[in-house]
Amino acid sequence: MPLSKDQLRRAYRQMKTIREFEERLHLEIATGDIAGFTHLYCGQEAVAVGVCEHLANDDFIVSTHRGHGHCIAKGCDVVGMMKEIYGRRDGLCKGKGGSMHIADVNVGMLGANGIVGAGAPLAVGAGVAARMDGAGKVSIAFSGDGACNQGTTFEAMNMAVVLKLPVIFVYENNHYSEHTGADYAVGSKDMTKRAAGFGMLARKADGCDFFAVYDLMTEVLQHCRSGAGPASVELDTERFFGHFEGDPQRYRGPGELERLRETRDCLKNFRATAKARKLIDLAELDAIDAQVMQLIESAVTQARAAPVPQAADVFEDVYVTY
Amino acid sequence: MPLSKDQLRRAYRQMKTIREFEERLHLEIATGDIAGFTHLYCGQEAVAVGVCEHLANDDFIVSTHRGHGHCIAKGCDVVGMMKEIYGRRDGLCKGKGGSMHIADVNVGMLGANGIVGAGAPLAVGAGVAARMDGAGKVSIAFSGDGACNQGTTFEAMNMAVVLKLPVIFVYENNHYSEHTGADYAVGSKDMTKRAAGFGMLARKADGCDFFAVYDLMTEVLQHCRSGAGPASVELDTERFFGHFEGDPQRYRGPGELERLRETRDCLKNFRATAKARKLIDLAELDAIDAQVMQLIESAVTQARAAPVPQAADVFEDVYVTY
Amino acid sequence: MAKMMLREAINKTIHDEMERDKNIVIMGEDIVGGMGTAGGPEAIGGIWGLTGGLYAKFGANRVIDTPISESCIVGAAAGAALAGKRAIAELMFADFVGVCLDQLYNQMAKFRYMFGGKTKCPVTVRITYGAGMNAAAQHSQAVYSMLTSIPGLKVVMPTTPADAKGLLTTAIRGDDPVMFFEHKTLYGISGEVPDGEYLLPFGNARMTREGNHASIVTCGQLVRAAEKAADALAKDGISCDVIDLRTTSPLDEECILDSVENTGHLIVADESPPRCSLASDIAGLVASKAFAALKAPIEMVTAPHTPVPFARELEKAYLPNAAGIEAAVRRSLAYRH
Amino acid sequence: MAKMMLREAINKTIHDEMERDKNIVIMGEDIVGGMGTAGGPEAIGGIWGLTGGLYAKFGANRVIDTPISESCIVGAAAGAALAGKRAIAELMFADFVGVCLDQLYNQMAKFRYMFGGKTKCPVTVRITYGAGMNAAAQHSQAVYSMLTSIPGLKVVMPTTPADAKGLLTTAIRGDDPVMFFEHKTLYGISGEVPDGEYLLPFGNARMTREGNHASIVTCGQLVRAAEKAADALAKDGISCDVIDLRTTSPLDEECILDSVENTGHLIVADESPPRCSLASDIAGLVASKAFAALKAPIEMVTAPHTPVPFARELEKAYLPNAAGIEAAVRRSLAYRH
Ligand SMILES: Cc1ncc(C[n+]2csc(CCOP(=O)(O)OP(=O)(O)O)c2C)c(N)n1
Ligand SMILES: Cc1ncc(C[n+]2csc(CCOP(=O)(O)OP(=O)(O)O)c2C)c(N)n1
Ligand SMILES: [Mg+2]
Ligand SMILES: [Mg+2]
Repeated sequence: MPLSKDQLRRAYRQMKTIREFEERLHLEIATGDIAGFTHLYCGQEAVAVGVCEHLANDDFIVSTHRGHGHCIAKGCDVVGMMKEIYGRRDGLCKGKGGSMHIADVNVGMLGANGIVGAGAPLAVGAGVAARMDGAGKVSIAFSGDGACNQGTTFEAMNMAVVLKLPVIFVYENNHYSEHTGADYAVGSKDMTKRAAGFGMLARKADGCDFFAVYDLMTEVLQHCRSGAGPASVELDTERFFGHFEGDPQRYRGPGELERLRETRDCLKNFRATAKARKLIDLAELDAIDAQVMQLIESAVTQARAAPVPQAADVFEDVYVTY
Repeated sequence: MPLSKDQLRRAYRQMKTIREFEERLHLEIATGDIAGFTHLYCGQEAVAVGVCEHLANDDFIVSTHRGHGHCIAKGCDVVGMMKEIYGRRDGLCKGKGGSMHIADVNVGMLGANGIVGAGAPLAVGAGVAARMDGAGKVSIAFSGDGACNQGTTFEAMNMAVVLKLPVIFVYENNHYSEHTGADYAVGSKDMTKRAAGFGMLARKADGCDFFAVYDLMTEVLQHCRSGAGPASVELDTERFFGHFEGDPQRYRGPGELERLRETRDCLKNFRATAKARKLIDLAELDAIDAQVMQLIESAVTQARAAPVPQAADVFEDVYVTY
Repeated sequence: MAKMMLREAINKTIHDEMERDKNIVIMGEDIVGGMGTAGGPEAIGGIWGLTGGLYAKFGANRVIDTPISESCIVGAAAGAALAGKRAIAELMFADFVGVCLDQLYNQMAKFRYMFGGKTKCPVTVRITYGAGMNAAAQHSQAVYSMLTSIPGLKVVMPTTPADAKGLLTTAIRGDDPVMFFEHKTLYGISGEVPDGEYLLPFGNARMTREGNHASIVTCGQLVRAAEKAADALAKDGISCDVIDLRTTSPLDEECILDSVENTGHLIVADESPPRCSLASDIAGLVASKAFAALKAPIEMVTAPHTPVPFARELEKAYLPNAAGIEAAVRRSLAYRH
Repeated sequence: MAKMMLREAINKTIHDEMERDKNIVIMGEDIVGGMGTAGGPEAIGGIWGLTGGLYAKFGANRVIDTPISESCIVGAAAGAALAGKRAIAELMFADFVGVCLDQLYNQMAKFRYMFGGKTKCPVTVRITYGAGMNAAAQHSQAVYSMLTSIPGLKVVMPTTPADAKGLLTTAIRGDDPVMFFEHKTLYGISGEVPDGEYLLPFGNARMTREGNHASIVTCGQLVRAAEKAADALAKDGISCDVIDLRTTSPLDEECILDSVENTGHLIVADESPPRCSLASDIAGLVASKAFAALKAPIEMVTAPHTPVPFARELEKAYLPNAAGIEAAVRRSLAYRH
């Protein structure tokens, strides 16, 4: 079933929002006003959006240290996120979590996570919950190519198969874990074949092509929502910035980043496909661009102006009851 | 290359020693004189011996909670082991370790282990050491069908492949982890295919047939010793007793144990093959049996008579230097 | 009231709570037992016999037998809780926290805080712990001190069947992650258990003996040793408070401090090795908040700074016991500045 | 003597030791960096810049860049050590002990004991720890108290470049497993480092200030805060001992007890949350072994019982600091029974 115009607009807007959120953060971080470690999602937008556009509010996702894109795609408030990253008191997590710990269970976003590989078991649990709730709910574990070598990720794959849970392991292969190449750290050099070895449906697609991701997910979600058990999806994607802000990126080849920006940009690709297949008028996309720029500008302005936390806040929110 | 008579005698003696060590322990434990948890290896002898008969003293093995067979096969002193299990002061580990923690680094036996799945990473490390030493040394990780679902085991497989280490993962599929069937807990129902997914040589054989194990290991060891990287070997085997001594074994089918003893006994199989292929005179094996019975009798007698540890021993052996 | 074993009280409480709240899910290794075998499900019902009957009653969606994957068990419990359920996870031996600490310590313990107080994580992790069965270094550890040190986790240690019911009910119905420590040598002890609803609040210690000469603060299996010591001392006219902490986090500071204010002598008995232990924790509390009342050096009766040894004679020497507690009380009372 | 940063002292010590002993192997994530990339090996040399140059000099058999698999990193280090090597393993952040605790706690810490004293396990686990960089709850924890509680592990925390060299050399050459904690905010501090062979024994604290009025016992990043507090107090004629423990296991009990015997006032400053912390450990030690000397309640200056928060203002409020230590000293001295 082809996407409606509304769906196309929405998907594009989501990708563009992630893109500009991150491009702007890159600049904001350079000013020194944002504390801590930040990992930008820029370049991988088609993955988060191509997956999450299929999801209902009460489907679950579990994210990673590179979580902004997943948060936005699943419906977290962009202004609240910006405030959180700025460490503000009315940020999405009251300034307690920061970039690596954004969550909003009300939209089914169960948390970014600073521990590589910790998400997959959590997603298995959300899959247990999804099955208890019935109605074809699913749980998605986003993981990197590096995370997929962590024992917890393997355990989670096996357990999801054993319990036949509605869990999809989405592997974003951006070819690097920090400064290390995926072909080095993934011994088999093929994480999809490895996932298939666990006994589940395992597929891959071009993660820089929104339509490829979206179409593959249609199929895979059907499988999972119908109760046929878990699946693994590997998406070939690219990160346009360093591992974290401040990374000198000496592991890149000459001209690599320019080439990626040129040939592997999911937003450019979206526009090219939209044009070629006459899916939507490009002027409409331009209008969305303008709206998004405004949203991000406003988010930054609000975040900068927002009040900082107070020392006494440190002691709150450890337990529900003492 | 067919086994020499000496090799056959040795292999048979080793298997028989394990068998009688365990059959006797089963009786000794029933007297209440042995403390703690004991997991008997009886039924799986062809695995330990079929693997270890290939190994030199300075090759390494890492074992499990069900470790007596591996210990004996790798050359640990049988009397010292019996004393250890009896908790005696001059036991192999001074009575501090007991059944689950027998080790002797001088014979390349790096320890039984009470933590399921902890052995595989240790074996990777021994593989690192083996490669530093050169000369085709190898490291073997014995694991159960249950242990192979633990994250650490998967990590170890991946790391061994990445580093191309001389490590062999020997999976003893005795079809149960405690009270749970392997076909339930191994999601893919095929641990060999799963191991192959990690990008290594992965083979299987009948673990109740010493000759099948031995021949397969000839080939796999050649691969590893030559520097071609790790391998996985799955051996289909049976345990003749409960998971631990005291297990009511309600998970077994009617007549299962009798059938296994009848059709899947590696010692019976050895004799049958020896006879069919005219490899060795059965009377020679009978003579070995008698020697083994004597050895075990003597081990028990010595263990029973041996001095118990003293309270002050508790404080020794924590650090090398304080 | 009905007399039952601690093991039975736990089993029954889980049954009652799962009956009451369809949102509860339980998971762990061999908690059903027999999955994928000729014997079929329920061949065992937990190796400690605590989960029998659950699978038959509540089915495979809510009673989940898992592979040997503790990180994933604990993580799945936490994930289910984030996703709106109440989860009970079982670790067969407390020693296995080593295998899954991240999910306990960086995940479930921290979610609420990291996420700005907007999530809850109602998970009860049931853990069998402690020495006394010659299970050696990797199956005998106390572990609770380590877990007590982690902000965001509550730590509970019942010592009677009634307390097991009351504290487990509170744990399951609460909205925070709870480590529920069950001493393997206490499963078989019997006692009266209240019928019907019975919840015990956390942070309320139980005074099992009252006295005026010394305060013995302890928990878990050592409560009985402390009582034995107190009873022996009573014969010499020495009367002691014996405080069973019940929960080490939250801690009933008031009960401890009041007792020491009255007696001036503190003896802490703790099955952990000494360093950064619960014993030192309580010693530090009293030395900073009831200093003026103290009449003698604080006595800490702990396991030694060694792993747990295997042999009967060694484990016996390793474990703190009634004689050690009694001697510590006498030392404290004999102290002259 | 040469002036260098703590980071450089560690890098150089590893180089020197690996040069000296061909039996040493080092492993960790991105310790080479650039493996399998266009940039090629040594594109980074450790994200903290501590392992640069090792791969080029000692090659792939001894300098091992690993996948993200902490259990296997620590386990492989322990396995290599059992197999006759000396291993150095790196955990990028101390918080990741949660992922690999079993290998630290049930494996390398216990081998010697469980195996009856017949094996050694020479592993140095280098760990970057602590708050101060707004790295939030999962990348800022102190962790050392938890590791100090484990029998079989030695715990080392250098605070100067010279100590880093002396303690790391001792760790690598020793035959026991050592947790070597490097505070992320101390990597950039400079100081003179002795040339040539330089080993510091474990269990010998460093007295960085001497005084008669109070004893401040601390370690890691808080040593500087304690010195600052002591210097401020000195202006009011209050003189303090400042004790940098250097190693928390083994602990220099004598140094602590002697100091308190002299001053009668103990202030412990510890970056951990309070429960079962190093602060409580030392409080317990003194309350039991130097009780008679104590003139005031023991003051424990610790982080609060919360995870580490992200925002600048919050982390600042979370971390113990000089002002808090100074106030504690004044409180202690002002105490009147
Ligand atoms: C358990 C753990 N180990 C190591 C790290 C440090 N670390 C953070 S991100 C990262 C690389 C992750 O790579 P990948 O999974 O491919 O995700 P990407 O960064 O490419 O999005 C590492 C090693 C961590 N945060 N947690
Ligand atoms: C980390 C951990 N989890 C659980 C256990 C409890 N346990 C001991 S043996 C065992 C089953 C192991 O099964 P398998 O690997 O097939 O070995 P087998 O017992 O069949 O030899 C379990 C669950 C343990 N010792 N360690
Ligand atoms: Mg990546
Ligand atoms: Mg098995």
